[in-house]
Amino acid sequence: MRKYSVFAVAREAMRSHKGWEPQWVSPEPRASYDVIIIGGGGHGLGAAYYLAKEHGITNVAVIEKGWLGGGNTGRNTTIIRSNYLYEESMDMYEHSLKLWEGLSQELNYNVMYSPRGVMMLSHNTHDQQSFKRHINANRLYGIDNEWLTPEQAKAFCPPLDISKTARYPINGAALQKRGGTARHDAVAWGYARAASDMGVHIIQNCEVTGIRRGPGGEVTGVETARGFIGAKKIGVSASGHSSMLMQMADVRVPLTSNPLQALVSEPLKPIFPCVVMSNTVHAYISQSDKGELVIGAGTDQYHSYSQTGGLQIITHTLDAICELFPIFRRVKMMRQWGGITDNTPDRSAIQSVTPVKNLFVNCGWGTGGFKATPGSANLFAHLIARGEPHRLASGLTLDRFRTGRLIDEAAAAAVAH
Amino acid sequence: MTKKSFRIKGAGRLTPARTARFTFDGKTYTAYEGDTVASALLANGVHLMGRSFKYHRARGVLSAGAEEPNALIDVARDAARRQPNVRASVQEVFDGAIIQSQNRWPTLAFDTGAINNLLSPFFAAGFYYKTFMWPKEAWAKLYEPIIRRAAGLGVAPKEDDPDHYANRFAHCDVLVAGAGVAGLTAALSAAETGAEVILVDERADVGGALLFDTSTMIDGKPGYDWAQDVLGRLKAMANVTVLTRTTAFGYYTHNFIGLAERVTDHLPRPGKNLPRERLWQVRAKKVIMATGAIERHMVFANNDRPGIMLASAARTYLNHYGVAVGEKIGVYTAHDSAYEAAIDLKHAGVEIAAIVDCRANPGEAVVSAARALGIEVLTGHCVLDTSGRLRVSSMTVSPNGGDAKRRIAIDALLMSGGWTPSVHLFSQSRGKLKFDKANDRFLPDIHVQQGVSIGACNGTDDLSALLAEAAAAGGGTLSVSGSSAYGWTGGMIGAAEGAGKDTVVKAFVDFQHDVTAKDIRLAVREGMHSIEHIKRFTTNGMASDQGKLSNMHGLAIAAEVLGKEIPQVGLTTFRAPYTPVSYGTLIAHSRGDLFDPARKTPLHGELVKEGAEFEDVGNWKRAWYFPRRGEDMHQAVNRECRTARETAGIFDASTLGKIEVVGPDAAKFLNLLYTNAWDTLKPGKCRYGIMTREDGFIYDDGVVGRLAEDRFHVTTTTGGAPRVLAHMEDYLQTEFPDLKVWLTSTTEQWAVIAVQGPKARDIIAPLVEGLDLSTEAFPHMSVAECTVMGVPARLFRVSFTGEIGFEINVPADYGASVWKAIWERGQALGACLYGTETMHVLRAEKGYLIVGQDTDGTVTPDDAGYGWAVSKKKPDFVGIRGLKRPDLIRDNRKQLVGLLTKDPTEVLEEGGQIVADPNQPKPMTMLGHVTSAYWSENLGRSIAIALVAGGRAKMGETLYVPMKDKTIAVEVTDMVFFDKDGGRIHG
Amino acid sequence: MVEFATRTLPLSGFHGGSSVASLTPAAPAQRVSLRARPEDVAALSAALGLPLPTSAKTSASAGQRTALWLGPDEWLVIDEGEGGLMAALETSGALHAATDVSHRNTAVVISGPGASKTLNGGCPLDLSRKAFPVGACARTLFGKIEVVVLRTGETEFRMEFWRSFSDYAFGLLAEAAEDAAI
Amino acid sequence: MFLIKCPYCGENRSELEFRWAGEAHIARPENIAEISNEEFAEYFFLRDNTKGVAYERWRHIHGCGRFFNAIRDTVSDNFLLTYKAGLPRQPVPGSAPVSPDAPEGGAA
Repeated sequence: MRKYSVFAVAREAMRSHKGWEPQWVSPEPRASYDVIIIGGGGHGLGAAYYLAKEHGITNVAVIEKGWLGGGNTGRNTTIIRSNYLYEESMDMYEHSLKLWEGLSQELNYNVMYSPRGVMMLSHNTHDQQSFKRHINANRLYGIDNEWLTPEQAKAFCPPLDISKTARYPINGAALQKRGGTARHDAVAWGYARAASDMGVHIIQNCEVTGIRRGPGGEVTGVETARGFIGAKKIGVSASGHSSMLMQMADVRVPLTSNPLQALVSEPLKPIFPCVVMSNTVHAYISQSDKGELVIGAGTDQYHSYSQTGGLQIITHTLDAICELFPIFRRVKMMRQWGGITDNTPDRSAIQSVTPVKNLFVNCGWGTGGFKATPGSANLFAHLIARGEPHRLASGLTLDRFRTGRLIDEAAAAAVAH
Repeated sequence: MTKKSFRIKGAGRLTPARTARFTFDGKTYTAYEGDTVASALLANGVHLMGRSFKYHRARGVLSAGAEEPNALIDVARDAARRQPNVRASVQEVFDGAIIQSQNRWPTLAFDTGAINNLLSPFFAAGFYYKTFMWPKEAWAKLYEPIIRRAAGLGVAPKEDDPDHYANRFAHCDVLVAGAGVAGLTAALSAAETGAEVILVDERADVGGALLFDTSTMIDGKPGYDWAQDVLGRLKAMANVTVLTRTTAFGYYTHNFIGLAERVTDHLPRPGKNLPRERLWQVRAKKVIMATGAIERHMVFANNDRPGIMLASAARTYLNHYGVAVGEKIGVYTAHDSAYEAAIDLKHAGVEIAAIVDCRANPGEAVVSAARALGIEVLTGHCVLDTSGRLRVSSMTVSPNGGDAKRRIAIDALLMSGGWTPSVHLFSQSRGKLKFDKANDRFLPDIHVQQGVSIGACNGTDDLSALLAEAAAAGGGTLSVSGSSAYGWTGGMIGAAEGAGKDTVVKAFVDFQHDVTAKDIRLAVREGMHSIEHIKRFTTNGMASDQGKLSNMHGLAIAAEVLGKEIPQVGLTTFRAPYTPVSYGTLIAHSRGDLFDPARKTPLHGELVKEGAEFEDVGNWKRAWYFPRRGEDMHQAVNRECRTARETAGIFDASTLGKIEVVGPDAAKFLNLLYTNAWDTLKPGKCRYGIMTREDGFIYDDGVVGRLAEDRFHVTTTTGGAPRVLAHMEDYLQTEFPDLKVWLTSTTEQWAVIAVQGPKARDIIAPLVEGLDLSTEAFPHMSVAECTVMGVPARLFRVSFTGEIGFEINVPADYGASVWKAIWERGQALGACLYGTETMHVLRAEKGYLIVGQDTDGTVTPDDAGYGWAVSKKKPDFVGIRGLKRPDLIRDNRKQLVGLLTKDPTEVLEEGGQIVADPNQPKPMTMLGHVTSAYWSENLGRSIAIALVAGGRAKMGETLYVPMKDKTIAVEVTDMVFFDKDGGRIHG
Repeated sequence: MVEFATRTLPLSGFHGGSSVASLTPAAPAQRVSLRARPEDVAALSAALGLPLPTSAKTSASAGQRTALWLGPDEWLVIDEGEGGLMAALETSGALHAATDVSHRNTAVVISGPGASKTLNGGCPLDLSRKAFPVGACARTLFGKIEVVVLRTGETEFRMEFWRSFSDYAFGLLAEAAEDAAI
Repeated sequence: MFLIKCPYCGENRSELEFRWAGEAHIARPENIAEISNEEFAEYFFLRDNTKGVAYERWRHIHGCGRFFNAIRDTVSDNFLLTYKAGLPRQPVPGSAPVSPDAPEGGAA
């Protein structure tokens, strides 16, 4: 793999960039692999990368029905944070955040991780109680998260309206300074490039249509648009489509796929220095490096695979944004789009062995999948390689729906995002 | 420089008598009424209107419509009414408009950012993924801020927008998007059948291509005149709504269309009553898409200099606005339509330097017509390059594949690569496109909603066919005839000769984002083979014009490099909105007081008079505390707490959810929905109930009073009222539909006044008729219907304070009056008013829980210490099975307990985490958290409630709450801190 | 020494509208939420003195009483006269659930040529005369609140809503009435 | 924003008036107190999440208030049929009738 650097770019600039190689190769599929990962998003590509890098398993294929990063990886609003409440969540998201911090160097690919701070607004006593519960838990767990007064919040994010006359005045905020954003496409591409370099096969435009099982019930491979491909182990990491894939192996999972919409404004000069979230009024906003205000909306209420949603979801989100930031009323929405989120009953992810031997699943990330990408990928690789979960992901198993040991971030925080 | 006008006498449709003055970058210009900013600047000889995103290249206006990528301006009426990123080709001039250019410093003509243009070899597509990684911290601290400053276009508004916006829901039989030839014909055809028709067009004027196309005749009239006639007829019909300056920006599911109507942005002094814009949310039975086509540019070296524009744009500026875009104009085309621009300009007296046509055999008619006017036509030629710093000054022309170069001086260059059907709305409707290979275009194939595409957006080029198609789409019997002077042929997509395969020149595909043909090639070389990857890697089509001009070119170049057919490479998804829409428009009325309803109780006015501070609880405004002069919150709450226990306190409890459960099976139903048993409750009595969901966790709680065998008055938490009713309805309608019981929300029927404290009975007794209030006759947990101040009331003997307490329910309109009377009596007896904060403290002193504060959706009744409320005898209730799951019955679950700080003056923080060993290393093992913590004035010390793992087995143990700056030692206790034997409540 | 309580109406002091739609708070009325099964409709109708409507989106009036179909087993019965609804229903002998909601709801009368446009400022229903003739009624939304809309005349509607939403309802109606006049 | 035909109101109304209520024909077990942990998880948590033609519940919460069932294609979001609560699983319009021994939902 040709190393990326300022010198490489300068050298190529001298010769019209004719020397760059493909970032990943797309070879003909082999007859079989040690591991097949279904789903070429950040989680799947990352898992393949860590299988190769940390577990020495390089006979791996990532099979993607469309184009790499074309699912939620390329459709989300790129918020990264780890200030969750429950230990299972803190373990996963903090592991992930630590990997984000060195990911560009690790992959030799600038994923533009930008720890500009994620600020969650508190509007009432209930929010305050909840946020302080998070802050205290985070602090004792070694995760940064601090309480800000309204004035401190305003200083951190000048466009914020902290007037007492607002419909829902702000009575404080929780700030995770290490939280921030990253460039979503780059994560998929960076992992693809690094995995490809270690021998992982990346197979796009190849829909999986079946999972084949052996006499002992164990998986033996996948039926695809390009024929049967054998596999000793299969990891499903297909977000909104996980239910369908798991059903191919007769496994039911507790998921509902909902549309989730987002939108961006036209590009503006820097005006918004951080990420701001408000669960009470349902608003999530940051500004991209290109200058667009990136705004996450809520999920549509129904289950759907259409990747579209209703205008009322968008207008409701913008109501809230403009209530918090009245100066944005004359800013214009440039583009809106939708993704398919896979939501579990407790709004926490599933990373688990399954009743089918050698079939593993990583799903249910809901609206929080992007921030988990490196951590989830890293621990999913461990699960596939070892056949049992890593300590940091041991609470995320399917079994919790039988025992009742849920990780209910939604119940504890009203909305998980 | 002399001030020179490029207005052509006799050309255009604007009236010289009506003028408007505006400034552009501080300089004052005069426009005609009806001018766009672009046409007015062009009339004044100004072409330089913007700078590009990445390289800061000088740019002029490229188009005369919504597809404009270059001439983005900042438009202001005053300091607060300013909007960035407005297209100069769309914004109409109004008198007093303050227009500024963007993305330049210090001036548009001298922009230091243009250094990026010199460094552009370094800034190839995706370069930022490959560098800026060292040292590790530098991305966020150094590189990113620099990139962010350089990026972005306009400057965000700095003040709150003082304008208002409106919303209108509408239904119609037929919505026609686009009022060109096809749209007007279809609308008239539909209207004549009596259908309700809404016709929209984004421009100020109808006509579409007829605005520039002066050679088309319809029904024997010049096209534009015909359009005006049709408009007049449509406007006269009661079943037709014509909306101009209105963009159909999104085609959503089930024929739902979003329209943005611009109401005032063209007016010099809009009336205060006018909304700036109006959002229309239209549900149409049928949508007729007559959205036309957009002319493409040619992709060749330095095709972006000011003065280079689309041929149809130049023709619009001439024929509609009466402006010549230059004095010596070149044309570079692959399509016949550009000839007509040259011919019109020539007729207007403008010199045409040459028409360069990359085709060997263009349409004969246009070529002969041009040559007949003495215009030089170079077929089989290309434009290799252009020159000129802030305005194009020459083009270099060569025969295709030849070496001979000829430099021709020009001051404007018109381009046409042919026409791209506007299938945006169709595609948003999720219709399937097909590729028309003969014409290099995507056309609507399968409409999946109730819609139809007609005219240019449907690839219908022939005028007669178009008119017939449009009339038929309208569903009427209308017959319209028309003729065009020339039939058009030609068109190309992808890189033209001058941006050939191996060149490194800047041949722009996407103007705003500075994406060149070589960037697309680089993306493919780097392994980006999907069009979505190419788009994302190069940012082609992601600028504010959303690829209206660039998408097809980008696709063609990628296909060529990949050696694939265009449909194999794919097409990027068209997303709403068609053109950007102001947030204010989408929000419409939902701002300030109308953002979210603030619910106020019937007593609100009285509470305000008494100086209450309010807090938001869900949508409700609740009285929080009642400070007296000079008191802070702490002092007020201490006084209220003390007074309530010493004398009495009066509290507005109206927000408490109330559900009337009526019917012979009412008790049976409640048995199923609550963990408690209800059939044993006698009429006239109340019981505290806990509701769990099927999973066994506490969902809500409240006091339920039985008024009669078949009538219960159920109360819920304030925030839980709507969801509890929905939860009950769900079970009643779908699981227990045979039960004879009905539910009605009565939350707002009653004003509820709680009077609590030793003197509570004395305060209310004189106001109550028909009821013996003595403890013997009306003990704790009783309910009765009676009369209070002459109105029928429901009186509850309940307490959330541990004191003797009554909750008086009177019909809401009487609430204020009864409240005043009670408060008058209360004051005389030394009582106080109290708010939610005191309510919280008093209940905590008694260890009463608040669902949602002390519980969080993971707490069972037993965890909360309410195991007694779960019936052991009932065969079924919602939650019965969930409660038996392994994790819900394991040891060491978190249980609600009391906490007392070792230092009685220390008040714990709600949300504080509890540990056994404060000195353990991080990550610490946390046992639980503080759910409630207050200063108890009545106890003279702090109190707290907490969820602690195995808490009930830890009574008396010392645990710790480590805070940021100190560690607080606490003792685990039971939850009742005050009046432990509970004698006062029966007093 | 019992003093008598007086009424304070949630919309007292509210008035407004525009040249095309006047907004007037409706007078206080007795209202009952009535629930019953189909087999009991006849007896209840007789008791009320008006035929309870059984078709969606319809209402029936007699004298100062109006019954609005809200659902297949649900009516909102409004009496603008002497009241007595609960007592009347009691005499029916039929199985039903009646709950007094006189004070829960309040109402505004929207009147004038722009009345339907005013409502459509926040209401997603098709209020054209064809789809929503005089006498038509429906529970629906107005902006962010639930309302019941009854068409009382060619250019007149009554909008019922819960009293705590008065400020919001009137505020949005006022803006929409203004916009309808443009 | 969907347009949904309420089977009780008999006409199409805006999605704004409706609340989605999960998959249809998942009956609450009659002997719920007796079922196993696995069966409880199956009943309460596990869902088909069908891509394609799905059965679901809606409630016309801001209209007539009734819960009802719908058959909707979750890829196109088109409603194929809506029908009253309590009716058994209806055949997909245009498809062969459901065989009598096909698994039935309960009252739900």
